[in-house]
Amino acid sequence: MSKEKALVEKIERKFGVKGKAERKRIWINIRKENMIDLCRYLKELGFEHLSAISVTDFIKRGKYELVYVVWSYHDNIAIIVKSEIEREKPVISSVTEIWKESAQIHERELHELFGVEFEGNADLSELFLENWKESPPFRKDFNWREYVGKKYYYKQDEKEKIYLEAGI
Amino acid sequence: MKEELKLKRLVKSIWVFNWFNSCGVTELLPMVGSRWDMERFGMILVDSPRHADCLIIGGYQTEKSMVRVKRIYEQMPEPRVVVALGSCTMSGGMYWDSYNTIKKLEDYMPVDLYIPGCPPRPEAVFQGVYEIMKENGGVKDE
Amino acid sequence: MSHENVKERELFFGPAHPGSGNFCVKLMVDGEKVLSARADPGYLHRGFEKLMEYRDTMQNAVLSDRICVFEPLAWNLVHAEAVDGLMGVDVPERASYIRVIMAELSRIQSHLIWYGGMSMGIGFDTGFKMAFGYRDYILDIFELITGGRVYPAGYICPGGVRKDMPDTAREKILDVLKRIDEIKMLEKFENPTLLPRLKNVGVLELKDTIRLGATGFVMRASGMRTDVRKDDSYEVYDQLDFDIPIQNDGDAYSRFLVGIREIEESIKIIRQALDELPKGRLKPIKPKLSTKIPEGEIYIRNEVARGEAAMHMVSDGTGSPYRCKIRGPSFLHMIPVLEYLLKGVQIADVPAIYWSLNPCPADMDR
Amino acid sequence: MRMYLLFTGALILVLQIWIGDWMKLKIVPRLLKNLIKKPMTVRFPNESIPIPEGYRGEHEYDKGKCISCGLCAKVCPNRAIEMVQSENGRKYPVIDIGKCCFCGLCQDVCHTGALKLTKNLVSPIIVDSNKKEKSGM
Repeated sequence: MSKEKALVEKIERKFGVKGKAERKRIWINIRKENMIDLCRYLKELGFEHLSAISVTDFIKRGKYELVYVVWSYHDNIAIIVKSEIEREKPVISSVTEIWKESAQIHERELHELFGVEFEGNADLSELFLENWKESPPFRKDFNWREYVGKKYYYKQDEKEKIYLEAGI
Repeated sequence: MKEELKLKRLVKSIWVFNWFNSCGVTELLPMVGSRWDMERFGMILVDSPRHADCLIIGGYQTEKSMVRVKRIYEQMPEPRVVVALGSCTMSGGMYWDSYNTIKKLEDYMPVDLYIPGCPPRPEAVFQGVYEIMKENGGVKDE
Repeated sequence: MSHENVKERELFFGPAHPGSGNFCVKLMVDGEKVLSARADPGYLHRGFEKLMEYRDTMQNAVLSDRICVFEPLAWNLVHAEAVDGLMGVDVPERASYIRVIMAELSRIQSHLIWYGGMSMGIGFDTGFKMAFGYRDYILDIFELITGGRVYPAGYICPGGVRKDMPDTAREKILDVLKRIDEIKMLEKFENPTLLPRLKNVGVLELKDTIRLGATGFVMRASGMRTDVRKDDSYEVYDQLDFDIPIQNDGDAYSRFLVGIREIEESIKIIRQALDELPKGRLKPIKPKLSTKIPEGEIYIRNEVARGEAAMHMVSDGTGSPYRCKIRGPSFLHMIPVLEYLLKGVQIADVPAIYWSLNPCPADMDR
Repeated sequence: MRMYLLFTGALILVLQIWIGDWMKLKIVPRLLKNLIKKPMTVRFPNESIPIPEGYRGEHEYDKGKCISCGLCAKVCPNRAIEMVQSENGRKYPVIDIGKCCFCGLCQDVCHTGALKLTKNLVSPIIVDSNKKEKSGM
């Protein structure tokens, strides 16, 4: 735990953010504006493996929370950087110039599934879905049960009654 | 093609096209392997739809893969058989509320044989193929 | 359009190609040389992360088998640990040992699929028949312990394992491990027809692996000694000793070599775990509809056969997770790494490189 | 005639040793061992591997023990179980094999033991050919 505490103090002193240290995990919340130079600072510290970028859709607060998980092979610790952006117009600057291709593919997936705009990402073309016209499928307000009920299930088919009762 | 010229009955053993999709892979490849060895029944893994008689749909299909399956189905010569494995092809199975998977295979293509099970065991698949060949006259009634 | 000025043609290493699973790579080809490759995934995309939001914990445990079709138990372990971590449950010692045994068995079985697929990809049919033949013995063990041949239906579930390991399983496992040890799979590949197909084909240097997001055996084949079971150890891996096989030149053959050496390591782990298995009986875990996951957030990293599998679970106190991000290793191996490796190779090498990355289209599309 | 056979046999052996190095001959002992070993193929119609206890196969339902609590219908991940009203006023579960994924959650959640998964396999279902023309292409 001592390594994690030392790292958290160093980051708190440099960026003035609150950090939480657990065994091999450090959680940091930071504002959207200086998230990029925190990521650049972490890359210099040796956190060069970008494990995952994820988006959590807090529909009640009207916010998208972006989660960057980076891992350092040197001191075997994972730092999870979280920053919030607007839900209606989700725009954030891309981290592809820090973690090259691995960040690019994660952002391309999140752009397709959540609709997040990453400025500076060269290629945000479609990935999994072919000519998909609806709203991005993984947002909380895109209710799957309604969409599936309209598109796949017929009201009059007796065997599908159990699905339609399930609130489709 | 005139009606009587179309070859209705399957007069040779089934050749399977290599479209091992989704969960079917983990149960169909052992069938090709040496433990269950489907070649004893004359079923060979064929790489082009032109030579295939049987298209095994090994589980759920997404919108994107359904387009390819239809194209493969049209390329197969006439006495063709479609075997659908698992409950995902009958009723959507475990992905009944997923936005991207096909719920009922018969809305998209004619199916000859359903084999329930998730995924079904090799014995069930062999028994199904036997019944298909009996139905299409490929098996001399012993 | 005359042939002179047509330099590039598009070739599909497509979804129905015998060498590739359900995954398509669009290759821009000039004659025999591949100029550039563009992956086109999405054939098995079921939207797993949102499916888990509609189901409660036990149904998610059954659903988490099918994230990667080739190694269900490894993903059961990822999901079970995420929920255990959030609920603050520490699993009984015996259940933890059984989880490690099942995860390592699933790793051996998944490497055998890779061995079979690699042999089918480069045309070595005896290897394919042999690998899938011997893999079936492990499926018999799964059938005995978990009740299902391929899918354990949530055998490793939050709180331990669904039902205890029967006593007859011990001899069966040891007997199957002896059989797999005997076949000496490496010697079958040491012959002049197969080695040139894999030697210095698809070379990946160490400095590119981290940039492209490669993890697990791809990094070990390029000379980096890293393994999540040792660095970020979970379950009882820190009490078992096993070493990490590495290679240095990072080509298709060394990736394949690392994979096969890992089978021998897994056999060592299983034998140790079977000896140190604590006595006692485990209560079977019954699904309860009222289980609530307390509010919180967790990030779990596990070492599966293909690389680093991770899950970021956010829960808001109800029965099902609020958001569950799944990070599959093949997502990074089959798009950035494959596109980088396929530049400038011959068409004949494409299946060899593709299969040397131990691809699983299911955990790429999720 | 025998002299001629002996001579060619020896010639082939010498050629083999001269071309292939000694390493290749190491395979001969394993070759003989494999010749004697029984093949691993399970000859399906006559032979079959025994299915162990606790295999999750087809369902077996005992109406007497059922207290129609409806837990099995709630816990099923595929919604394969439906509680159907019967003439004596109580509801009983009906399982649709086409939807079921044989996970065994219903067997574990049922504390009176009315619903169990047996060891026998589910038989394939042939679609009769006249209905086939109806389905769209």
